Amino acid sequence: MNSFLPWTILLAPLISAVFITLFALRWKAVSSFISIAAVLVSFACSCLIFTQSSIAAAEFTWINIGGALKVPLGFTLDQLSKTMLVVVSGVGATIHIYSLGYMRDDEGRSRYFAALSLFMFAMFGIVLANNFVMLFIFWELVGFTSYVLIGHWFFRDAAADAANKAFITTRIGDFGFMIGILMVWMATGSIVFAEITPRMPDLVSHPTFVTIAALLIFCGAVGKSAQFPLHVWLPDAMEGPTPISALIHAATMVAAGVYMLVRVAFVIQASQTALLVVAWIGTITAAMAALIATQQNDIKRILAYSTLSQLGYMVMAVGLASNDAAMFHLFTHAFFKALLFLAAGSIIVMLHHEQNIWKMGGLSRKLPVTFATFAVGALALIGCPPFSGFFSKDAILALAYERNMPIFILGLFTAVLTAFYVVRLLVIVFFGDTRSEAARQSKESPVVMTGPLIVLAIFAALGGFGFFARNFLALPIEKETGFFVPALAFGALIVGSGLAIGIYRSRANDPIDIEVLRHKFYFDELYAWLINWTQELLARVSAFFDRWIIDTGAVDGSSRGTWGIGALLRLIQVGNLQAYVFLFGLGVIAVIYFAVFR
Amino acid sequence: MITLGDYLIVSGILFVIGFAGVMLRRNLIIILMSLELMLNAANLSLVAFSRFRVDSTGLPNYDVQVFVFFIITVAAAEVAVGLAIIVALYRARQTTDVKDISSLKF
Amino acid sequence: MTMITAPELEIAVLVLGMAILLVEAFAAKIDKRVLAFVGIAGLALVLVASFFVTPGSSTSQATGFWSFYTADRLSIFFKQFSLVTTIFVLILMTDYAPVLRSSFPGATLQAGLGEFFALPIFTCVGLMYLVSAIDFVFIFVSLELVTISFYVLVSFTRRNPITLEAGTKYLVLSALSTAFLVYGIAWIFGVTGQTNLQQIADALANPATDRNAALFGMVLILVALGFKIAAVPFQIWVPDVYQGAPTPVTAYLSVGSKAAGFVVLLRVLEPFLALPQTQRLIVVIALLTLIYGNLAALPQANLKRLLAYSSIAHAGYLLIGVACFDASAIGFYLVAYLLMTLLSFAVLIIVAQQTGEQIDDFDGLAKRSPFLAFAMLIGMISLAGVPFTAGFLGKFFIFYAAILQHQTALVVTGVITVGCGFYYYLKVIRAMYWQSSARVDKIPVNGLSRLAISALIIATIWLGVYPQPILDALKR
Amino acid sequence: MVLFIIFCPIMAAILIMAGAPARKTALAGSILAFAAALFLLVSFDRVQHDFQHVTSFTISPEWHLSFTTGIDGLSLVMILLATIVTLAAIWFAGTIERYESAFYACLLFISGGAIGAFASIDLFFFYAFHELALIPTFLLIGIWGSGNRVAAAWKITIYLAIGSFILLLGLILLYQSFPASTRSLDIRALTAAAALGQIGADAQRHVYLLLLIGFGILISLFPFHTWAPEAYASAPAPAAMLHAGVLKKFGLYGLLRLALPLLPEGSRHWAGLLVVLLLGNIIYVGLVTIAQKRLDWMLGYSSVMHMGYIFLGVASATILSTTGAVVLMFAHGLSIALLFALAGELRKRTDTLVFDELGGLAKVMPFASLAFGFGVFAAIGLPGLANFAGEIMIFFGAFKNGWEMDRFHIFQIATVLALWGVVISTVYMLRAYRKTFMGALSDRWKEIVDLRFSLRLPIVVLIGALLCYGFFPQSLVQTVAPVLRTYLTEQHPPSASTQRGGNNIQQIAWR
Repeated sequence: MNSFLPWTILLAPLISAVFITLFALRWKAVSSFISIAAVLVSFACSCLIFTQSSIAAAEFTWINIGGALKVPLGFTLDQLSKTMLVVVSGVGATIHIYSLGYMRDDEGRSRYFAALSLFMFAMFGIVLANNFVMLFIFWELVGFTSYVLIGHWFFRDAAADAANKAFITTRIGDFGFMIGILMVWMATGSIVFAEITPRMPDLVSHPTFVTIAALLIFCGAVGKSAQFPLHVWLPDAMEGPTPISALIHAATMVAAGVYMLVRVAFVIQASQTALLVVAWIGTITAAMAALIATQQNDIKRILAYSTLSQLGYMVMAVGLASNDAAMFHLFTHAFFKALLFLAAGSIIVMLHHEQNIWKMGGLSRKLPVTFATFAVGALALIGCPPFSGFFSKDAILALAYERNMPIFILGLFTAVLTAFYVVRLLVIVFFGDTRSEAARQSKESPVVMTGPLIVLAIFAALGGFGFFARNFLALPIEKETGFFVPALAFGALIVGSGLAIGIYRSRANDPIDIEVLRHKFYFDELYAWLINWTQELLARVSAFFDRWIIDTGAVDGSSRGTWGIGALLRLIQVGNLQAYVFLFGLGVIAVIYFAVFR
Repeated sequence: MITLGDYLIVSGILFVIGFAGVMLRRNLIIILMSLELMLNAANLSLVAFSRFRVDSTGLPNYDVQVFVFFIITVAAAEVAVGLAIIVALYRARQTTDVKDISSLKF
Repeated sequence: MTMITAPELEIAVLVLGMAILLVEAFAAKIDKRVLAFVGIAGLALVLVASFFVTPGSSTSQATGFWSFYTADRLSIFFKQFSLVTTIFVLILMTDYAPVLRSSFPGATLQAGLGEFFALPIFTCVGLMYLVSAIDFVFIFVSLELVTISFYVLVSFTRRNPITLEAGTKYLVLSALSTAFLVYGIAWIFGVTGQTNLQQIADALANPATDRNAALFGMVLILVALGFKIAAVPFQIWVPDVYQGAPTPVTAYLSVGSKAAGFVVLLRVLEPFLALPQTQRLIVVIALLTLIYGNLAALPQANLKRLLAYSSIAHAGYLLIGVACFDASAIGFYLVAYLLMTLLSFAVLIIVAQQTGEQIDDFDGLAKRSPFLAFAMLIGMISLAGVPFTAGFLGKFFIFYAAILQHQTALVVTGVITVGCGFYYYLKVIRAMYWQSSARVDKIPVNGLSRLAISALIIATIWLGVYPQPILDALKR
Repeated sequence: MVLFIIFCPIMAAILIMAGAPARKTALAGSILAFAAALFLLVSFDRVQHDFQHVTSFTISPEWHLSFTTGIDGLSLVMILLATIVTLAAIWFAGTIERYESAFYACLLFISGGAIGAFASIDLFFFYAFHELALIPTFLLIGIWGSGNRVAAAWKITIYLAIGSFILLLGLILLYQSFPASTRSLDIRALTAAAALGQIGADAQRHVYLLLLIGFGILISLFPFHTWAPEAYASAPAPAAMLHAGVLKKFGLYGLLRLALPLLPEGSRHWAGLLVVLLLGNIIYVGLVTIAQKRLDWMLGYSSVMHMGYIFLGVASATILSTTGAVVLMFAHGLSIALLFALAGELRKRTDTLVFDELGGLAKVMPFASLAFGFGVFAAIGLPGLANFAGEIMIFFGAFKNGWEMDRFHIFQIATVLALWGVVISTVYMLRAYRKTFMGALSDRWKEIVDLRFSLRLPIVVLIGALLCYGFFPQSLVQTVAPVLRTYLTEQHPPSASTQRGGNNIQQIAWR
């Protein structure tokens, strides 16, 4: 039965965005309420769909050239997408409401909410897409809204640069993604997931082809989910408003890469090599980001690197061919990371946009609700039982233990680091002395901000339990590893947190200074150098070539040359009659010679 | 016996002398005379050709000999106009030397 | 209605010229411009009459007068062409009359004006005879009729040293070319024993004929005709004479004399087409003419001189047509050339009286006289070859013929030189529209000129869109 | 109706020259033309792939020359583009201080010429109408231009004049390469004759090369592109809008209209060369664009670069890629017009377009920055804007051309590089946007005001069209694809009919 619900979910935010852009840019309050109403409608519809077992929706033909290509805008409505819808719209709704408080005094509130609505539209599109091109369309739109929102405070140079960096970096990933799509399309003749799946077995005779195609598709996820080596944009993206960091750069959009990988797992899993590469990329990202996080001082950046690290876990899970584990972690991560960011946002606003953790301290007394919710999120993040993160991370580690020992060891190491930097953050921000005037004068946030925090905290705490999560996801099957892996994980947690507490208790500055981590492994510098010496150099050489060789040299040169010859030729016209007669005679002789004697 | 070739050679030499006069002499009157010489060289060839090309009736082609009279007439007209121009030039510039009339150039 | 025969047209024009000359001589009191109007009206009458002439077919068996004179379609067409040209030149001359007066200081107000209006009519007769001439004798005589009247016209403003210089140069060089013409005729007669073109062709078909000697004669004739049409390497007189001559005479030289030259060239070359050297020679001359005319025009700053170089350039395009021996392409091109050249000269005459002949003198013309600026714009873009003007179609037909004959070198050079053409013609447009000038007073245009210029504009565009009437008239 | 659209702008121009109030007449003319185009769009019969609304006036029977106009799907789309951009450009022009009437007349002549070229079925008028724009462009840049206007005006005029004469040679050669009995200037007759294989392979190669160079110069195909950025940088905004948005599409339209059905062998033969050149457009010019330091030059180069994608669509000659090419032509016309319009307004306000001097303008010009953002993201192929639909069809079509498992051929490599070009265009477009509209606002620009309301309307029209066809490209596809399909299938009438059957889809797709 065709239902209007999927279309409603998709279009409600779009309508809101269009309406705000066209009519309500001046009325900030109106636009924020329209936007919130739209997301609530979508949330309600998502919940409705979630309860219905079989549902379908009408298809819209976007492009159809008979026989050559048909691109429908149609929906995949399985358990996976339904869950994702609920998570996205749920987290989205809380963040919309939170934004009401956070963006209270912002000039560009209407623009913010329009972009937020547009983001919801695009994100729903990704979740619902039933084919590669539609996925790509919304994939790009999500990137666009991310660009707009990161650059919300466009007049700050850092924000503007970060927005560009984010968009361009993900575009590089999309470059591969598109080639991958094209290859899969050529090989199977279709772009619709449901039609490709049965044709994949035909491709076993082309293992290299499948590997390349799978890895190229994975490139898209590398860009969007900020995996190594395209991870550099995500920390910078923290220049955007904090709710955006929570929604887009923690809970939903960056997770879209993982969602996409799960969605197209039939391609990835067709190649063992590809899987291995994916797993290792995830692992490297997880470990590297965790290492960097230990030496950061900006509260949002620490959280951003933790996001990277957790995304690494998810990608690792995909690479280990367990979609369930990846989705489970995505699910729990969405809640606790949104929570962490929102709590951090609460702190930042109350401290008048102070983000340096060394200027905070002792905030557990000033901001009790924020502290409590932040702590819940942090515990979930480090995988402390019984918070949600424990279950999902344990599932991934157990998987790794079973399938790939080096990855497991690195995963465990990352877990230690995670515990270390999160506890470091907690200790520095919430305990000890208050280290700045702003921190001393701060007070608790309004209820419009703490409300969403509490809601999310509940989910972050409970999200991992089977009785809750099973309603949403096919949970990964518990392995026979028994208590060994959880025990190790718990051990890692203890070691990490113990170290952090030991080192950072009542410190006013960082006792550890590891240059390479503080500089994020010099990735930005490396890329800047690379870009400068490849693209920029090429660009400058080409521009020089174009301006001086082709344009001035060839084009102007030939015109000037012609002019010059003309100027010489007219000198023949010397004005003396007898010279003319002489030339006339020469001409006669030449003509006679040419006509008669040759 | 004087052959056609001899006439043609003389005519050619006259033509070249005329051309050389036009090219080398500075005085416009003499240039005009040299031009007449060239025309008359051509006339000589015409008459010679006419005289030596005898058709079936044994008579030369008199058409061309009449043509020579045309040429002479036209040449006279040319000289008349030419002299008038030279006189006008002399009045205006007090010169008949070609090297003085080269203000139009390039 | 009685039929009019072709020779009656020339006789009528001749009588007209005589009458005007007589009136001029004996009626000293009248406004001499009336003579021009009478001339224009008379020529217009003859023009109308010419449409009632039935073209006869030229046959080799023709005897008597008809062995000199043909009244085929081509000749009728070019008689009309000559008449139209002369009418417009007379109109230009009435505009030029004030300049003429100023160059006769101390003389009476109207000194010389009568002859100035009468001479073109005699030239016209010469042109009309020339296009009909199919015998070297007749060609020579009518050519000289044209040339000698041009001697007078070119140096007409005889107090002006520049004009005299032009006149002298034209006199000497033209006489020189005449000498070559006669010498060439002599040789051809010597080889073939004929002066009639058709009979020459028959004689050349005879293998006993000495080809090289005939070719030698042909080349000498080509020199003389090349002089008339301004083909390189015999173009040398053109810039100086065009610049120095009174402007209407320049226009006449550049249109009438050149058109007649091309008709004769076509007729003269026809017997020699069987010789492969002929086409090769024409191709080379065409190439040189194209390159020289267009390139040397690039740095010009004097508009009149620029038009002289442009005249050489157009001779190049026409020579492409000659190399492909496409008479109707040449015919159309000449018509287009007539329209656009006369248009340009008409504007030049009016503007030059106010400011000067330099391109700079056209600065800001669009402000001072939008009408003249627009007319010049049309003239220039037509000369450059922009579609929807006659000039473009002319080039189109020429290039069409060249491509059909696989004349790659001509085509390539043609395209490059068209690019050059755009540069120097647009220089004039640039001056008129881009630049601004200190002078802002309006430039007056009298009614007759306005009418003539409008007619030329309309005809230029009309033929650019609908060329069929000319194509029909040129069909043999 | 078609005649009405062609002569609306031209008559308006003539009226203006005759002394009618310039702006009002121009607006009336362009609105009428736009309305008529919309009417044609609505009344167009999408099932029939032949020309519709044909009117014909014979001019020369012996040359088979007649003034014949009509529209099929392809020309309809182009006419729609032309009328939209004309309307926007005229509307945007506003008050002109010097020679106002001449300014509007020039714009209208360009527009009328472009529409005429798109609507002409006769080869001669197809060519001639396009040239109508040459002199107006010269005047527009020369009189009302800015920057290095003198050099720019000369370069564009001479370059395009030479290009169009090369094109003319190509067209003449094309005409002559048919046997004398079927020679005609009527494109329909030529197409029918070509479908019977009346034009030899050798002739096709020669003609195609000439057409490629001739059209290539008009489209600014690498390496004949250097006139474009300079001219667009100097031209007044409405002229740049019309020229880059509409006129440049003429060459591509010509390739689709002529090369595709008439010269399949020629296009196969030169495909390799064309691919190399178009990659020059995409990659090389893309890199050059990155290095630009001024907004107007950047836009000029970007428009050159984007031609590469359309060329890719034309070169690979699949139904998918050619349809994509048409869609992209349409979309690019709108988006580049939008960008040039805004850049022109910016120049009016700041008197400079050097990136280093600008910055933060979104603060004072929110509407302009939003609109410019639309243009920027359209240019880099953001879904939802029409450019993306075109690009994706081109990529799919080109990638399919000559596909073999396990091996990349020239078109696959070209597609991959073209996709990298998307990254390049992202880099320069976003950088330009960043430097112009984002960042800190300098004190110099504090007083700048945003676009006034009347100027916002044409912008909204352009963005609206981009969005409309971005979301619903199928309506364009439906209009265009049938025509292109006949062009692409007519080449092998015998083989297509014998192999028709289960493999039908593959058959069409693989050509």
